[in-house]
Amino acid sequence: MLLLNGSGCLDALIAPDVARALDAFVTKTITPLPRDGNAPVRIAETEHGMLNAIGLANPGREKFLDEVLPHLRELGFPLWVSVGGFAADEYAETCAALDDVTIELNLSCPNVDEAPESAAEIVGACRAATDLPLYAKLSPAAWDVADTARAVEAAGADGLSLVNTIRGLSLDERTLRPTLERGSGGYSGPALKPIALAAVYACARATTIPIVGMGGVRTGRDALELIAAGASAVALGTVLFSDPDAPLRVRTELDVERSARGFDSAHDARGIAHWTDAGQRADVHANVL
Amino acid sequence: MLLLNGSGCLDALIAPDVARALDAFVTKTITPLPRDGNAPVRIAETEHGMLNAIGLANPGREKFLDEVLPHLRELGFPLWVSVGGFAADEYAETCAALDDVTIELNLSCPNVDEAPESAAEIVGACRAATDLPLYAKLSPAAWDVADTARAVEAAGADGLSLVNTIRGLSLDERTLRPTLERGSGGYSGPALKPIALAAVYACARATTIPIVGMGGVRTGRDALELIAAGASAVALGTVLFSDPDAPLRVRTELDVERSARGFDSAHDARGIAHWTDAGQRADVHANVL
Amino acid sequence: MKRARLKVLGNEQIGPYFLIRVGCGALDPGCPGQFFMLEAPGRVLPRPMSVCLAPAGELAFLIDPIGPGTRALCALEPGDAIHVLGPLGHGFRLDVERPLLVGGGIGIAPLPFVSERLGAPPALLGFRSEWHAEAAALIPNAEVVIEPTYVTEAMPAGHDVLACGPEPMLETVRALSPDAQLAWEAPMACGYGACYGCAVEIGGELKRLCVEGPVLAAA
Amino acid sequence: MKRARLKVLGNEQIGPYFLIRVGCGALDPGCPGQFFMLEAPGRVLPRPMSVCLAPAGELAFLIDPIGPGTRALCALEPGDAIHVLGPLGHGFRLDVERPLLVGGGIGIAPLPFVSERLGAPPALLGFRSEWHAEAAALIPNAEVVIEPTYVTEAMPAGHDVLACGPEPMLETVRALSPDAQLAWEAPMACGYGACYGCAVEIGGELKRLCVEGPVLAAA
Ligand SMILES: Cc1cc2nc3c(=O)[nH]c(=O)nc-3n(C[C@H](O)[C@H](O)[C@H](O)COP(=O)(O)OP(=O)(O)OC[C@H]3O[C@@H](n4cnc5c(N)ncnc54)[C@H](O)[C@@H]3O)c2cc1C
Ligand SMILES: Cc1cc2nc3c(=O)[nH]c(=O)nc-3n(C[C@H](O)[C@H](O)[C@H](O)COP(=O)(O)OP(=O)(O)OC[C@H]3O[C@@H](n4cnc5c(N)ncnc54)[C@H](O)[C@@H]3O)c2cc1C
Ligand SMILES: Cc1cc2nc3c(=O)[nH]c(=O)nc-3n(C[C@H](O)[C@H](O)[C@H](O)COP(=O)(O)O)c2cc1C
Ligand SMILES: Cc1cc2nc3c(=O)[nH]c(=O)nc-3n(C[C@H](O)[C@H](O)[C@H](O)COP(=O)(O)O)c2cc1C
Ligand code: FES
Ligand code: FES
Repeated sequence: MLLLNGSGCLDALIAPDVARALDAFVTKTITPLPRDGNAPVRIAETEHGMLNAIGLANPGREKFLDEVLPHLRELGFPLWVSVGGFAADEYAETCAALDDVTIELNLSCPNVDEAPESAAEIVGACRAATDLPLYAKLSPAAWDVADTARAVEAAGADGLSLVNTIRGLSLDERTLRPTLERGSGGYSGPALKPIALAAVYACARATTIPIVGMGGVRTGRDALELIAAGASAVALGTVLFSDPDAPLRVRTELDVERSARGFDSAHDARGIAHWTDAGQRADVHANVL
Repeated sequence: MLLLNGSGCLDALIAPDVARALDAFVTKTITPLPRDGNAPVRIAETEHGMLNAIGLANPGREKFLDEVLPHLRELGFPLWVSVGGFAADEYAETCAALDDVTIELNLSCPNVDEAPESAAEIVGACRAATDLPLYAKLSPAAWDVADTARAVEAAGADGLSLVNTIRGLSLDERTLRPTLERGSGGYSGPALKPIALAAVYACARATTIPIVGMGGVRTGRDALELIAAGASAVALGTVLFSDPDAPLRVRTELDVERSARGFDSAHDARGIAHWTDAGQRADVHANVL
Repeated sequence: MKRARLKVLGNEQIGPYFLIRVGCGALDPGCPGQFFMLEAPGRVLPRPMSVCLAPAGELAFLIDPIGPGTRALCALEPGDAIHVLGPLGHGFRLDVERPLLVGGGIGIAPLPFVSERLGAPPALLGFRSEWHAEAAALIPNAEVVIEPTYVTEAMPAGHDVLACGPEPMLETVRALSPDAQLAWEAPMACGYGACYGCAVEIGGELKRLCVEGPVLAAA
Repeated sequence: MKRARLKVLGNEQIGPYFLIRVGCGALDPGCPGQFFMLEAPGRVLPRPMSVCLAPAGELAFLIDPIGPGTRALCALEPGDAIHVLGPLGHGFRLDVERPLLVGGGIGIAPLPFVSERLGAPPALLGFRSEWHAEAAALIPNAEVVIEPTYVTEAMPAGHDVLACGPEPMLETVRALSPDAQLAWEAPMACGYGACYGCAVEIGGELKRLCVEGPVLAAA
């Protein structure tokens, strides 16, 4: 069972020990041009989660390829590169420039103004541009995320990353004006867990490709729930901010949880939320990651 | 400042005293035919909210009009009727049969399988069928809820109800199978508040019609936040389950909060989250309810 | 139906269960078989609990800590306070001639109050273990059976049965004694008819257990 | 950077602030101006706090209860335990010739530790009221000014300034003393470079304050 970080929730160059405790490191989303991101304040805590409006701050494709990626490679662990853009060809160009990594297409950042082109169209363009494994990262802000999942599978995605943040807003307790300079931001953390579980559960029924589950995972039990819903891998996001030791802790807790429930490996628990009373698997057929 | 209940969160015939403490009572969504709703288990608690998959249990249009509505009228308070359906003409027929109520079109129930027709189309059909005030109740599960808000305003909606629940799932702690018989359900309660605030904030900028804000309100402070974001009225949902005295309590707390902040009425605080540094209102122009 | 913030007076462990006593303030204790919604500290929703005992000025609940809500309740200490709503629902009819109380496991919770009101009629209680059976001490005149024996195997005929327990037990009681009164359970968010979450099939239709029950006629 | 669960040893109110002492366990106390991320019980994110004092085996933080996180921290009692991560960021350079410590309000928090390491150099501290100024007792050799007088009006020239305080104060210090060392604040989710939340403009670019700072050269 692979444990990853959520894109944008860890910098392996600054905290290599945290990244090393994961099975692969996922970069912050890289766009064609460098971006400073949104003006501060860019983060805020809510009662049961947090908001961010980082706005895809990143060095841009060229600098990433020339300066960042070589340093990441030196660290020696498997890499996932999160690719962003504002049109299908922008995504595809970045994909074409990559090699020896897994690609996660960020089709779902709530912190930029431009509406995303059709997810399937972007995946199709990227599929034509690379043979690398392609994961489509989807937003839960859709009437039926399983529809999008089916469409990106048909367009050639090798896997799904579920879910990105959903739009939220908080107000300053004194001024009642938005805490974030941008107004709204992406809502993540504990409050997101039921939404993430619903997305993973629905997409595991709708597609046959593996799923990286994320959203509000704090404990091994949370990770096991995403696995039960159909995830083949789990990513840690917000929890890394409060606990950089979470990778090891969650892995240990997951082992305890799954063995207490009689599973020889976390993998054996994959999709059990879909089992029927007869103990057979229902229509889940996600492949192994 | 009007205080309502969220549709489906109160039965005025069973608990008239609770309904009387509100400024108007909103019925559970009425569909053309009677519905038993989904099989139990239909509710579950999560860490920071709850899930429901009631599935629009209701007596159906005829029985509602003949047997329920007359009893509701006897109670003597203003009524909002929540109207549901599975096609624009179904909504429109119910609207045409109503009189002397405000209509809330439920365009956003996550607990039925049928995908909703275009929200604007339904609003348009209902607008042609009635002169009664028409509120469009929208889901936050959209890439940009403000787009839908603009469309329903153009189609003739007199107001917006924001937000309905968003799809979520929880697993039984022992079996790791979905707690709800239906699998996923609508996620409401405290966790929903930042999502509701973001929707109200965005729609207050995008439209000129009044907004009923709801989602995770527990206290007068929560209500004030929705008002600051642009709501002209606030509805209580999940909080009514744990506290049937919430209407009076929230109203009292709201009065204390707003006067401590120097507002002569809650109404004066409407939209202040949109004020610029210069203290002027930005582009919010929602009318008074 | 009233809601008040009540002080916890005591919390005593009985076998695996906890008997929580609260001062009942302005709340009416209701009738045996009725229930209250108890605030479970730190949880979003309250939890339904049958009145177990109602000595003057007090309400007592017998609680099995099986999940997050009941665990939070069982962790209450004297001096804590929780919001309590009730009494709710319809309890047992007490105009019966030859009452027999039948309870299984935590399902015995409403029976001490029934027993008191009916003048200690005979009771038949089933438990999973001797440890669980310690709770039988709350009910006078009780015969206790322990698994693998089930109460329904030891149930004498010719009585007006008032029963509460797990669903399979109630189903068997219903089959054996068609005019029994049975106290059912369902997940409840509100307890007062607002959420439609507690729907159960009653007479072929889904109805709200908190409004129609929790005590229903078997037939 | 290490994370450990540390016991609260003491919590003493000083004016409106609270001095929280924890046993520092395996954590290195770091250098003056560095900070730790403190778990705020019941909150989702930890809160950044400067080391105020670091006697052997202990870490002490001076905290102003201005919001939910700091209120939760100020409510800690001896015997409680919280997770603490650090030391983090870059602190003050201590290789200065004529140090002057300048602090405003809760911005004095890192200065007791600086003062200790520099052998009690002169300090100039500004507060909103006499009550707030009680915290000046933590720093030897300090001159105190109270509003409406500002520290920046009383600041002598010719010193190596090490300053911490509200943003307007730091901006004025920067203007008066171009080679001052200034300790800035920004909302932080992680404190160790993971979230990009703490971006501030440094040399015309948005950079992470938790990585480049919190202490930055004025010019
Ligand atoms: C009218 C009424 C009266 C009641 N009176 C009492 C009472 O007097 N005393 C009392 O202890 N309980 C009583 N109950 C049951 C009690 O309300 C529930 O046990 C409680 O709501 C569970 O909440 P939880 O958060 O602890 O567990 P949940 O999270 O709701 O459930 C936790 C786990 O327990 C399992 N579970 C659910 N119900 C049961 C069960 N009954 N037995 C074993 N496992 C279960 C679930 O599968 C789940 O995995 C009553 C219920 C009703 C409807
Ligand atoms: C590197 C670093 C070191 C720090 N060291 C200390 C320290 O030693 N002691 C200490 O008390 N604090 C220190 N702070 C500040 C402290 O981290 C924040 O005050 C805290 O995170 C606020 O959390 P909260 O949940 O209490 O309030 P929040 O919810 O974050 O803010 C509550 C309210 O306070 C307002 N607010 C925000 N910041 C301030 C402020 N500084 N003053 C007044 N109002 C404000 C906001 O507008 C908001 O309305 C430091 C910050 C940084 C970045
Ligand atoms: C501060 C922050 C920055 C993020 N940046 C990105 C990003 O650049 N690209 C992306 O695909 N997701 C980004 N995310 C989303 C996370 O990868 C993850 O999908 C989301 O936070 C849900 O998981 P969590 O609840 O565990 O945090 C970001 C999240 C946070 C909190
Ligand atoms: C049990 C339950 C039933 C609901 N039924 C309906 C319904 O019939 N029609 C509708 O428009 N919304 C329905 N809702 C949504 C609420 O009206 C409200 O929009 C939502 O719960 C968010 O508010 P809250 O967080 O305060 O509960 C229901 C919500 C709950 C919890
Ligand atoms: S518990 Fe809410 S209607 Fe019965
Ligand atoms: S606080 Fe997270 S990067 Fe600085």
